[in-house]
Amino acid sequence: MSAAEQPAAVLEVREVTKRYGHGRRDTLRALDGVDLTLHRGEILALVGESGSGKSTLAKILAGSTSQTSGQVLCDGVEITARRHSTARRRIQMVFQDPYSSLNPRMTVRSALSEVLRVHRVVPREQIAEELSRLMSLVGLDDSALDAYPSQFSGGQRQRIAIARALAVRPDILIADEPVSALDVSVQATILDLFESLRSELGLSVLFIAHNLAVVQHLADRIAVMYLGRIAEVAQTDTLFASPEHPYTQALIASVPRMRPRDLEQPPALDGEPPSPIHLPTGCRFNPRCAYAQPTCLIDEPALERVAEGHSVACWFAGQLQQAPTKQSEEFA
Amino acid sequence: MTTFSLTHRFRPSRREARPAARRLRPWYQNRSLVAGLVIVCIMVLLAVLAPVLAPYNPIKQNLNEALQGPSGAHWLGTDKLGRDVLSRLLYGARVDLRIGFLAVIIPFVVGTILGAIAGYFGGWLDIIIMRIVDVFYAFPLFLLVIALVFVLGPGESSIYLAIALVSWVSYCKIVRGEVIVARQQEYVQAARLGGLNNARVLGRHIGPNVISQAITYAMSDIVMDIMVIVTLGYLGLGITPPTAEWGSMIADAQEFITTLWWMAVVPGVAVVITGLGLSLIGDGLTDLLSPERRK
Amino acid sequence: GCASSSTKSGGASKSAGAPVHGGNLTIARAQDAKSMNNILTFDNSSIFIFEQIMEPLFTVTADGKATKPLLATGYKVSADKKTYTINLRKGVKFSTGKEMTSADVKFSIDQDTKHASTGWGFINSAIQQVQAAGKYTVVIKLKHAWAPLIADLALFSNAIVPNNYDGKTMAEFYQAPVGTGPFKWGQWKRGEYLKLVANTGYWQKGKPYLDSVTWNVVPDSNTRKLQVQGGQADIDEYPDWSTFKSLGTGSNVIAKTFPSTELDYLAFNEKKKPFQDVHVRRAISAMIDRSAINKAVLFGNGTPANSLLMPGVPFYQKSTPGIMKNDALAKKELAASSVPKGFSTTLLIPSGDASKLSTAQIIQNDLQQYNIKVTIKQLDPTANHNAQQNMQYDMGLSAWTMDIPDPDEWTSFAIDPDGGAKSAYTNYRSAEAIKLNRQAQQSVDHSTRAELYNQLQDVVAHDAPFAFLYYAPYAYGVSDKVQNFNVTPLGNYPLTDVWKSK
Amino acid sequence: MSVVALSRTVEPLLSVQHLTIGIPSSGGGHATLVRDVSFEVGPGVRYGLVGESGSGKSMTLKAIAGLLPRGVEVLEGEIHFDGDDVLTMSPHERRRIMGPRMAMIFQEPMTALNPTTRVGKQIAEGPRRHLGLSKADAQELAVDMIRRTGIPDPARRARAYPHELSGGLRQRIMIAMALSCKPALVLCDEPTTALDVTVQDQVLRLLAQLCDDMGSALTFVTHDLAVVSQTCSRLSVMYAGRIMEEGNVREVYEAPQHPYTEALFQSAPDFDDPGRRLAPIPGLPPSLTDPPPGCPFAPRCQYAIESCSTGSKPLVEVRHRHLSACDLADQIFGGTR
Amino acid sequence: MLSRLKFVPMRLLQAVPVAFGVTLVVFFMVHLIPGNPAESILGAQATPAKVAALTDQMGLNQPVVQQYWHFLSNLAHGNLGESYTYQVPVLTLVWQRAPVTLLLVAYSVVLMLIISIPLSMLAASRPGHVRDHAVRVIPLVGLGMPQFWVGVMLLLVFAVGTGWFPVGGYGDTMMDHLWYLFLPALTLAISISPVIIRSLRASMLNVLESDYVATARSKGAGGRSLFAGHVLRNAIIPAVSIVGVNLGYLVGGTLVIEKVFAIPGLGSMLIESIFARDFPSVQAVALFVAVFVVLVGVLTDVVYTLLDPRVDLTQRMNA
Ligand SMILES: Nc1ncnc2c1ncn2[C@@H]1O[C@H](COP(=O)(O)OP(=O)(O)OP(=O)(O)O)[C@@H](O)[C@H]1O
Ligand SMILES: Nc1ncnc2c1ncn2[C@@H]1O[C@H](COP(=O)(O)OP(=O)(O)OP(=O)(O)O)[C@@H](O)[C@H]1O
Ligand SMILES: [Mg+2]
Ligand SMILES: [Mg+2]
Repeated sequence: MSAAEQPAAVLEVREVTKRYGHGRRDTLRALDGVDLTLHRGEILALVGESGSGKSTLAKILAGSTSQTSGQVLCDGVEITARRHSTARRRIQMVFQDPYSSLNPRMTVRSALSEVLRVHRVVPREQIAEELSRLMSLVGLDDSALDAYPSQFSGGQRQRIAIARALAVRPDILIADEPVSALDVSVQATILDLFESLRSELGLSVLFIAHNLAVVQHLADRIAVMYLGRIAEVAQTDTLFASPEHPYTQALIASVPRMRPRDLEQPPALDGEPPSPIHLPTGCRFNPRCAYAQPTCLIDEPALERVAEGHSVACWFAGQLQQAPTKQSEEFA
Repeated sequence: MTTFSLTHRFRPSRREARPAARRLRPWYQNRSLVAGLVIVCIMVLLAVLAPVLAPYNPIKQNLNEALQGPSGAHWLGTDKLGRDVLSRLLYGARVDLRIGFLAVIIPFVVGTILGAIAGYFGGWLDIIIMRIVDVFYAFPLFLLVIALVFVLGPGESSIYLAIALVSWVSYCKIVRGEVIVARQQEYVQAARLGGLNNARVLGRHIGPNVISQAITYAMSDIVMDIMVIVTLGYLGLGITPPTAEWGSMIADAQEFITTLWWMAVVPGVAVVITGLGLSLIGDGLTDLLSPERRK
Repeated sequence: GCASSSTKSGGASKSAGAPVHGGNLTIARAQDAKSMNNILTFDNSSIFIFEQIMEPLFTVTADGKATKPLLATGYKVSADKKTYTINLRKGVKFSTGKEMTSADVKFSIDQDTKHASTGWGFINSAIQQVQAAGKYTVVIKLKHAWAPLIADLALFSNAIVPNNYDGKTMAEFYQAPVGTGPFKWGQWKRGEYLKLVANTGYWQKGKPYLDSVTWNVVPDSNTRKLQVQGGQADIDEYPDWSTFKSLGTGSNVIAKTFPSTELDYLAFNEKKKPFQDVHVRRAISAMIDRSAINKAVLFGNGTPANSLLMPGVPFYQKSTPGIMKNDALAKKELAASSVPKGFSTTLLIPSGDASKLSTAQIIQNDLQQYNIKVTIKQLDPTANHNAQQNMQYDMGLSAWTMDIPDPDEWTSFAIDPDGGAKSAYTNYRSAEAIKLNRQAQQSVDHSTRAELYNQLQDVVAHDAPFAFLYYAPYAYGVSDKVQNFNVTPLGNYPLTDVWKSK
Repeated sequence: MSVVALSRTVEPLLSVQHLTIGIPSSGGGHATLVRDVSFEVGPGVRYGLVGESGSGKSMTLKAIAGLLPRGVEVLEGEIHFDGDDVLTMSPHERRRIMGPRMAMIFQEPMTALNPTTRVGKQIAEGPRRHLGLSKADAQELAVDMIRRTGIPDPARRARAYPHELSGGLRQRIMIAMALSCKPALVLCDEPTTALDVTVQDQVLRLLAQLCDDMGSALTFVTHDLAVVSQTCSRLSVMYAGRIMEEGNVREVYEAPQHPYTEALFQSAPDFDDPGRRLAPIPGLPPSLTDPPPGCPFAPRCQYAIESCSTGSKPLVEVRHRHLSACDLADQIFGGTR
Repeated sequence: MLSRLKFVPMRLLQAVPVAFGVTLVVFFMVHLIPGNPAESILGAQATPAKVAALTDQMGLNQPVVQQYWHFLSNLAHGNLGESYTYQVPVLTLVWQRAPVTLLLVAYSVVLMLIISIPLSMLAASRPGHVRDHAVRVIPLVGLGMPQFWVGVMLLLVFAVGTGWFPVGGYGDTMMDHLWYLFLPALTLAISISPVIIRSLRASMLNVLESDYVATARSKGAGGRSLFAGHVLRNAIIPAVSIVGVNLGYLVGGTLVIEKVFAIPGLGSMLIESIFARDFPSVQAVALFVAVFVVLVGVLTDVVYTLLDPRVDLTQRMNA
């Protein structure tokens, strides 16, 4: 791909690790060398099992916690958790639970105008106008401004949370499972909203989810995380059409479908991720991997490019048959 | 085997939407709160109107009518010095309610601020503040208050000071715990990520949501403070006589417990009713201010 | 004769019959003893106990007004009144079995005199020398004629202990003191109880009747009362006046009063304005309704006080013109004073004393009628004491009881500003009173002394350095099983003759 | 899928008739959480209840199990299990069937297990009580049940406390516990919502397999259309406390007979049809205290006509064994009746 | 199991700065008292010369820091000074009296549980019912009644009235102690049980509404087996910390209770020595009580850990 076609990176994550815990033996490696790039104007989805470090990464990007090592670059400039308010404005976050992400004691108006005033986004006299603009942006009525969060449904709350994030006119939106708490009928409206924000405002979105069906509908690219590392990154179609990492394959196979499936069949993947405190040696997926080979038990594979815009962290990327060769014995 | 519970967090389940419960009931439908407010308001009203309502001067002695039982002239009888018990009770409400409320204000403010700081910023500040709290916590309230009043000499101002010095720690502990919980709330994180400064986050976003516990506690604290005054009276360290005050009335009656036992009961009942009212308000506030914590 | 009066008629007259041996007497008291050291200890709760162990040469008669021999058999006074020859009782043994001799007596009195600065030794200040003249004879030489000597020797601080403390140090000795008394050391659990057991070798044959005596510490007066009523204790040492009467009703307890030497008074600090003004003092004295206090505080058990001396003290003069409530006098004196329009002042009392608190409130009320605004100031007993000693008060409530059967102990304390106590911390200074008191000290003749003390009482009554409030009797709640329990006007209660009926 | 073919002559295991659940309130205006719900579950059948949050699925299930929360009551209707009316049973009789005849699996395996008791003991509790096993035998059975859920080293796991296990393992323990007395009916309330997809897949397969092994029927509540399609043979779609549509899973998915069901499918992303545009359902569910007359979905329904907002809308059979509460089902979906 | 208690040494270590602070408070408590301690000690016999001598002997004219250092080093040698009142080492007195107070407090905790658990169960089993309100409101009366009044009333009824219990005192044998301490322990228990009942009721309600109780019900458990097997233990766990937190209150209550019931414990010793200005005794008792409360804090954590397999206190240490 030529330089001209190369989409610009707004956010780059380089070798970021995050450790939790105090003792030497008890450190929990929530992130263990993550590389990821978010391009301008794209929706990048981050999927992975619970505890794989998605939220941790989101928090680091948003600056609510700092990484143990590694770099985060915004437009090529390194940013840290202690960032200037202009830098802080550029990256905004939307949380999973619309019920706890709004202050129950503040009306929508006071919550939004507070942010506008603090950041002097618009002159004081234009605040009212700006509020209406924000409300229409997220598809809410102006009359909602004077209500308290408790008067809204989950989907509406999530819109308000998004409006608050948009109030400071960010370039990048980090959305940590913004639809997981919503009913399907509502979920669709929020997905629509993200879609239009991207196309109308040119926002870059890091969209964290665990539901592959949702991600498939929305994302341009998908990154699959496993136990604190990126297992595979690819364009959405590529990923679903030809998943290279055994974990990605299992994940896709596990998605419940609208058509019947033979439940007598053994599940696509056995066991559950091991504790991030006691990581296995070698490839961290090897205890559950149907294709695990001796190499996999010794060395950890790096995230390698297998095709244009498609990287996989597996020793045998591109060589795997669809049928498992080894039944895993290890469990949990 | 020893996996940590933290490593197995779960995706929060979809919150059960409860339209029925989600709507806040207006405060006047909260039975505890209303009952408590009515009781306390009546008490306050009686205290305020004491000069109008009291049939006698509360410190006027009439030794010829000492130690009388209830009668038409003295509805609640007279004390050792022939003073009218009803009048003393009414005037006593002024003193006790005043001390109760005033003695709570300073510890409330100080404890809340320190607790909020400790809980919000954590780290060394937290450790230092909490160790100080631990030190004070190690001494029973009565012990410290008695010792302090002893040191400062009896009297109303000593009582304020002693209580203030000692009881801020409870508020500090309560508020710190609440702030630590609130700090994890997503709306607080959102406010911080929104670039608001710490003072604003604490004051606007955390404060209003954590204060209810402290207010609830303050209600029972007032009762505690009145009991402290009563006990100080028993030990002879209470309010300066002849001021009418429930604590000294109970302490005075102490001599007669084995003979005229009801003498202690009359002011005791006043304390109980006030305590009941305040506790009911506390219960009500708990319900009202933190619907999610409904018991 | 028995001087006790009883609120329960018939209680005291319940036929005692012949004394019975045995049993333990339990006395419930408010405070624990502090120390058994008879020469350094000032508090009654200790004194009442070690008096049962260590006996002096003389003792007080039952009416408290005279002395009688105890370990001595008699004495002779030289013509110049400066040499006393005392004969000791023979065959008196310490509870260790050793016989008491003049060496023990000399040691004991010298030991007391030696500790004048920290203990009771000041009482021996007239003594020049004690000589062990023979095994059973002691000669005491005085510096000058000193009338109260025998009374002084009757004080517990001059009680006889073994020579040289039987080889122990003073501190060791008083851990378990030894004396010739009816009881000997048992056990002391500080803060809980102190127990003495009968001295089987006591020189008064057949006594004591009791096997043992236990003093239990019961700080709460209601609890003490309930204990005697419930039979858990035999004697309530300090019943409240408020419930005193009810103590004896419907139970097997007799509420007993004994004539005392207690005087409760209001002291004026003459270092503070306006109390230097005799008119102010007299005016205030005339404002106080003593019978109201007697009624409200003592429930009628006391008598309004009219003199510096108490009825239980020798030379008390019943006709002393002590000021009583007198509206006209009060107005007249106040008008004549430096503050005719009234003033504001404070009244100091020890905290935790319900009687003093009530008294103070009545005084406050009485004075208010004359536009004297009194603020009651409560200090804990020790601080109260210190404030008085340092003269940091305006008016204060105090009381006194005698330790020896001679008025001198009190008069010297109360009116002699150079006696170390600044006239009972009032700074009262009257040349006339001082002179009268000195003369009375040194005169041995009974009627001369009587005359001098009469004059003294008149002078003090006029000058009103104190407003005399009331004479209060001693109150005890005593189980009707306890026989022969008597309290002397000095407050002590020898248990030698006490016995318990079954 | 032989169960689908069961003939209707077979006596149903569970029969819910006109069930209405509400919160009685003295001041009037009480909320009705579930309204006139009727359905039957035959022996061995896997029956699904789907619907959005708050539609009354859990309440229906809790009413069957007799575990309604305080203040919530069955206002009308009957629930027959094994021919007995469970609503009129004494608490004692009720306890006799809970466990050996009917069992329940909850949504949150974390909170549904007693945190202070070892899981083996918790599994053994039912068998001890109902099968009269000795402590040792019950423990052995518990270990055996754990083994059957595919957990390795079951004896060791039996001694674990719930917090020492991962979510998937906990949910397996729940399944072991529910099935330990071989119940005829297992009630499940969103048993996999809290789990990751890979683990959800494992658990669903296990559940189905064990139920088949033991011949237990399943009543399965979920909000996930895909999950129900994989687990159940028959389902009801609930909305605002009512059943909108009932039918065999295949038929409902292929040809929904109610506008709500159709809208639900259109708003849900289908993994096998990524290109389809998602269509959200506009508006909000109706208030439970003050429900609109007529069809509760009418205010949000694209097909709604005036008559939709009046009268009661009973479930009627629009196709063979396929019921819909929509008056217009024939016109809209061209039913064959 | 034991491995879960490995936090105890660390926890004790954490108590060190607290203990240090406690000594500071105890030391300065005495130095706050107006006037010269020496003067207070000498009392009636105070002359300026004697005061000066004693001041010197007590080191009261040294800089405060040095005095504090002295105090600490004496403390390290187990030397807390001599009681001014009794002239014996205060430590002897404290050791004599501490067991009495500890027994009283322990006894009242037991009685408190005996009172509170059934009542809170009664209330929690039917929330909103009359008996729930009754259980919640009636104990409040106890909260408003001063302890000395409750104590004397109990004496009047159960000691004097019926003769079942002695009127105050402590007795000699253990059986005696239990008999003598019953009423005082009951008084203490009554005074604190409103607080405990409320908390216990709340935690029982929480437990009763929890999913695992629903699970147990779905296994056919009910009635007593449900309570004993699932509710009680889980409800007791928060109660443990409530008791721990309120222990200071109980110990404080002994000040009054011991006076009323003539019990030779630390509470009465403290009151006595405060009024007698017996500073070494005041310091010793305050120190002992504070250290006791701190240790009970640790003990509460231990019990908590033993009861609740979930807690891992090594994780909560910094809290
Ligand atoms: N504050 C923290 N302290 C200690 N460990 C933490 C903390 N926050 C997260 N962890 C651990 O870090 C790991 C990654 O957590 P993270 O929340 O990033 O996962 P996630 O992928 O977002 O999971 P989920 O899908 O459940 O939201 C988990 O094992 C978690 O237990
Ligand atoms: N304890 C309760 N008290 C009162 N109302 C309740 C209670 N629990 C649930 N509700 C209400 O009952 C209605 C039905 O709830 P139910 O739990 O059955 O819904 P659901 O379909 O299971 O939803 P979800 O998918 O969120 O679990 C909801 O509107 C809810 O607000
Ligand atoms: Mg997350
Ligand atoms: Mg549900």
